[in-house]
Amino acid sequence: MKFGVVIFPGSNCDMDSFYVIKEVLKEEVEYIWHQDTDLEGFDCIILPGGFSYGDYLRCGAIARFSPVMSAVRDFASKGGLVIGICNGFQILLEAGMLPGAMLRNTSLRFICKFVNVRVENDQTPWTNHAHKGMVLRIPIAHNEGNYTADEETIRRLEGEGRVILRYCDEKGEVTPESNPNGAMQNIAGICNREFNVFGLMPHPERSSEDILGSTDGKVIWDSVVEYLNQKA
Amino acid sequence: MEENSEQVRYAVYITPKRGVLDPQGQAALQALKALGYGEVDDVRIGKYIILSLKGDGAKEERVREMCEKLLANPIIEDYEVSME
Amino acid sequence: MEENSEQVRYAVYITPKRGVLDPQGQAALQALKALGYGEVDDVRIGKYIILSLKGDGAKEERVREMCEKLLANPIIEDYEVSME
Amino acid sequence: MAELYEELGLTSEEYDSICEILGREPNKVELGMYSLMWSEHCSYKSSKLVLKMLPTTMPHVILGPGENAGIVDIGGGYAVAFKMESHNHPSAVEPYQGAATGIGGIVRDIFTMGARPILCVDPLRFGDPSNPRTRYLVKGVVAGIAGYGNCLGIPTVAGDLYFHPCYEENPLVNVMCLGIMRTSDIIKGVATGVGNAVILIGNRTGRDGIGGASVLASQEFDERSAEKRPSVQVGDPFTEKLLIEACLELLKGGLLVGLQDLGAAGISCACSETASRGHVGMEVHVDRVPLREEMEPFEIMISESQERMLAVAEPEKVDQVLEVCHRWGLNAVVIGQVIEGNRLVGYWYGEKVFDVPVDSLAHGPTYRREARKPAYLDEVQSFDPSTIKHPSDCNQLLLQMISSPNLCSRRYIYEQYDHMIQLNTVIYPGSDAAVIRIKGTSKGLAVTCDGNGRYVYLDPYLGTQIAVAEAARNIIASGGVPLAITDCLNFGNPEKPEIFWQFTESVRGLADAARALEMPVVSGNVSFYNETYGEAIHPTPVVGMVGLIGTISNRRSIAFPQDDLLVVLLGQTFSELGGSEYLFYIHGITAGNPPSIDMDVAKRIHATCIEGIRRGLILSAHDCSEGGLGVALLECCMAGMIGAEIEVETDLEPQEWLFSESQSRFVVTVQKSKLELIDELAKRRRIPYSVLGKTGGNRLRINDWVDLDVGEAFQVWDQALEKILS
Ligand SMILES: Nc1ncnc2c1ncn2[C@@H]1O[C@H](COP(=O)(O)OP(=O)(O)O)[C@@H](O)[C@H]1O
Ligand SMILES: [Mg+2]
Repeated sequence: MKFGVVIFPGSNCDMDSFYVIKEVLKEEVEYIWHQDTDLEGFDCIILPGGFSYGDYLRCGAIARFSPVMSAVRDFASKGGLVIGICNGFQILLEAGMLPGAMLRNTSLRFICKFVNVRVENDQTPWTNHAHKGMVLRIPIAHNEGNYTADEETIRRLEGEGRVILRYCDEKGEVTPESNPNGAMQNIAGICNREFNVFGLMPHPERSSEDILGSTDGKVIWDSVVEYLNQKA
Repeated sequence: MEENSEQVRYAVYITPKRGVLDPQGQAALQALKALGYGEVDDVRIGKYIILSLKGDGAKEERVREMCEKLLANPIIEDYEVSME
Repeated sequence: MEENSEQVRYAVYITPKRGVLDPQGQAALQALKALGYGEVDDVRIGKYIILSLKGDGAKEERVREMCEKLLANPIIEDYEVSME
Repeated sequence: MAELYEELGLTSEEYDSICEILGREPNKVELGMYSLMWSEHCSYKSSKLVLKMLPTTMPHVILGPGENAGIVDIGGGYAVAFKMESHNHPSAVEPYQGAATGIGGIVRDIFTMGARPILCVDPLRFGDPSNPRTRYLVKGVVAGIAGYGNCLGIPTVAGDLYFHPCYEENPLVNVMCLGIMRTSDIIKGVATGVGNAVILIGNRTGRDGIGGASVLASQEFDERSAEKRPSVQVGDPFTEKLLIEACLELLKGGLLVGLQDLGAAGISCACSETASRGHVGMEVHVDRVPLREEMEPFEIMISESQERMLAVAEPEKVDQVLEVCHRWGLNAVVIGQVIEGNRLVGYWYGEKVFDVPVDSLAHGPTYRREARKPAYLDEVQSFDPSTIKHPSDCNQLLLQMISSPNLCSRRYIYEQYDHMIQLNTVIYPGSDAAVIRIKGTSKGLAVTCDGNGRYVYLDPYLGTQIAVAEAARNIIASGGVPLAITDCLNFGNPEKPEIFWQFTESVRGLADAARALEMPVVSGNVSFYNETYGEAIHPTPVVGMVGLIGTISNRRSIAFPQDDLLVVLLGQTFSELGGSEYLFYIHGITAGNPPSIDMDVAKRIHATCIEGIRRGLILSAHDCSEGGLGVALLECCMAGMIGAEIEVETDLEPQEWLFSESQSRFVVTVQKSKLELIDELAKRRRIPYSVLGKTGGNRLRINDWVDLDVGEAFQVWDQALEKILS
């Protein structure tokens, strides 16, 4: 099983994702340069957090044109697993691989803190180790995580069980107070229709070791590993 | 950088789509009201992009293309183009 | 929000001052070139703000004031105001 | 030229000495270069002699002051490089960009040594927060630090924040960065090897921050002077991020001989300093510098455009260097070469435009300034805090204290900083020192900064000693052993004897305290002329300190960890309200003598706490400082949401016991069964200690003075800053 972590100019959680796959999961992992187009042999591609191209025009707007992204699209269309974390999620949105868009946090401030998210669907490659309703304590760190989409899209996402994570309070209640950025329906993470492309604002790589205060993010990695093992 | 006679300039105006939340605009509205500008009813904040293009000929089509592809996000933004 | 007959709209155009680094514009320029728009010589990115004001009467002075005080940062930005 | 030097800030003696060095009058380019390089900021001409007092060498110091950053060995083949800098004036003009470019500058100082930056720290000082301009400055500065640091992916893990009216017009924005490297990877900012190429990497050069020297332009371009205006520096963190990765890759590949960041005085400074360190000359082709706009040679040489680096490489490696830079999307151009001799020579399309001795630029003049004890001192020190009338409701007082702008939670700030990225932060901001693990080892680092300007104003020598001691306590309470210091010395105009006296006394305090606690000062920065309309800020030395945690599981937080532990005070509380937050916030007074400190006692108490933690006897620890014991106890409760029952006997007034800021105290928790061992430890080291009570419940009770619900207090403390700033 091999993971790939894409490096866009300005990515800055690339090393963190790499570290967790290699040192915590003890799985094989390689970096993929944004100009590379050969994804042969990879099972799961991680689009890491950061500020690709400085996020200067719009988050993810420029990165989506990187040569690697057309390869990632092909990879996904053949059923490969793709996870976009934070900036990676924003890139997936800009690339149209997931629906919707990100607006600035309603506070207009960058927010870095632990939040609670509720698992809404445990029948995906990303959550098979979790159970529906489970509350995960995972950090966020972003300026623009205020998810928005038109009504029709939201209806579809909800109807098809594609909202995977939702901001909630400690008890799992989805409340306005527990929504850190204004995202519609408290959405923290969504999938494509086939469930092999996953975008989320929280950083599972930041909560995969005890010493960092939470291992709740590891549920997501464990799910991926389980899924890939089953498939193999 | 250098300006020459053959340069044309286009202005692109990008605005948040109607119905899409504009957190920045809302914040500015509140701040203006707090500063005593009670007459302000609404604020929308978008982008103003100035493109300098080489050569001549009709460019507007190309600029629209740039907007569609890169400069604006059609899900949340509208745009207009005008020659300067 | 609701538009009424007495509402006036002003557009504010904010641009990075001449000579001031515009990293956003530079990034967009590079991206456009990479996308094949070699004709683009320069990109400057600023803000486009639409203000809706209540009531009538000459408002432009007030809008300029808002720019000075809040909307623009006169140290690194220039601005222009026009009635829509 | 002669009439210009004054406008450029040079004295007539300095101008004469330039003429003497050159054997002729300088031309416009040379004059511009000297005026910048001989400025206080670049030359340290007023501070050099005084700074000699500081202890800078110890066995673990790999590199002391003089380079871009100090480097300290932390064992196991690793070293850390760190330094603190000021960006006060740019931040006063444009808070967001000023603070952002401050981060950019200090980060370059670190990776230029070959270290990967792993954390930033941001000590901040502002005026009265009831002033709207102060709030605007705070928000802008914090957003700027966030905007730049977050984009780089370097966690800002610690800092501090004080408000006092003396900083109204002149806020202090100091920034510190720390990087880690293998000891074998250290590289210096030095040019050697005649024939080696000098390469400029990064952003194009514009008219950024040319400042005072723009008079050189306006002399000739009056009608166009508006266009020639210097620009405020705008940060470009994206380019800086690429620079970090590209430079570290170049260094790892062994492609460089030397590397130097560009900061103040731009290319002039980078070229003359690297050449001077390498005892060589350098030739610069100014016309090859990539520009953002049309500029003259003197402007190019002194421009402070951000996100640029100067690299020196052997000719056969130049292509590889350029290839790496281009792959990272960076400009990289050979602008010159190392030459024999000792001159820095510049050409503009083949024509010689400057020719000066390298060392004369790199090492400006040195002054022995006059120092005189300021008259205000006797008056403020004669104030007797025992004459004030205390409000009687201590419960209310404590609540008021924790909502003071200087004591309330800093969450509003550090939540805007990505303080978790890189997966190393294991004690978050909000405790004493931040703690960073070192992956691949069992070690960690503790980092903090301190500097109470009020204390230093009231007694520069003592106040600065306290800053060092407090920083050390923060490190120790977090489980670390203090390793080394960096500092940023923020003062007024050094040409005023009173200011210079403050400066000298303060440095003496820093030196003595560092010696007493056996720590070297390995890097730092002096920021003078922090004055507005002739009014100086409080003298404000800020101490940044790094400590080593041998075993990361020995890290400690301030939070009471569980019920039924004994709350023990190491050290002793005296009637010392002089200079306290209580006097300032409740009574509006900045006067009295700051708390006394006996460095010998301090050392023994520090050693006790270190040993107590190492042996696992001390389960949580909190340094007791501003706000006193009352505030410290409540902070321990709020951090863990666990209350405490405190019963004490004392001759002090309750308000004195609660708010006195006596030094060398730690609030620690221990298991009842371990008290005997603590007692033994304390006796062995002859230190005073007392059992204050025990943890438990959800209220903090102190005698019949205080009875607060911890959760309610938390709300007040946690929300205060956001309320104050909105
Ligand atoms: N400007 C800031 N940026 C980041 N963290 C800060 C800032 N100011 C304070 N903090 C953090 O808040 C906590 C309390 O700060 P402070 O009261 O100065 O601590 P102490 O009194 O123990 O030195 C520390 O963890 C500190 O690092
Ligand atoms: Mg402190």
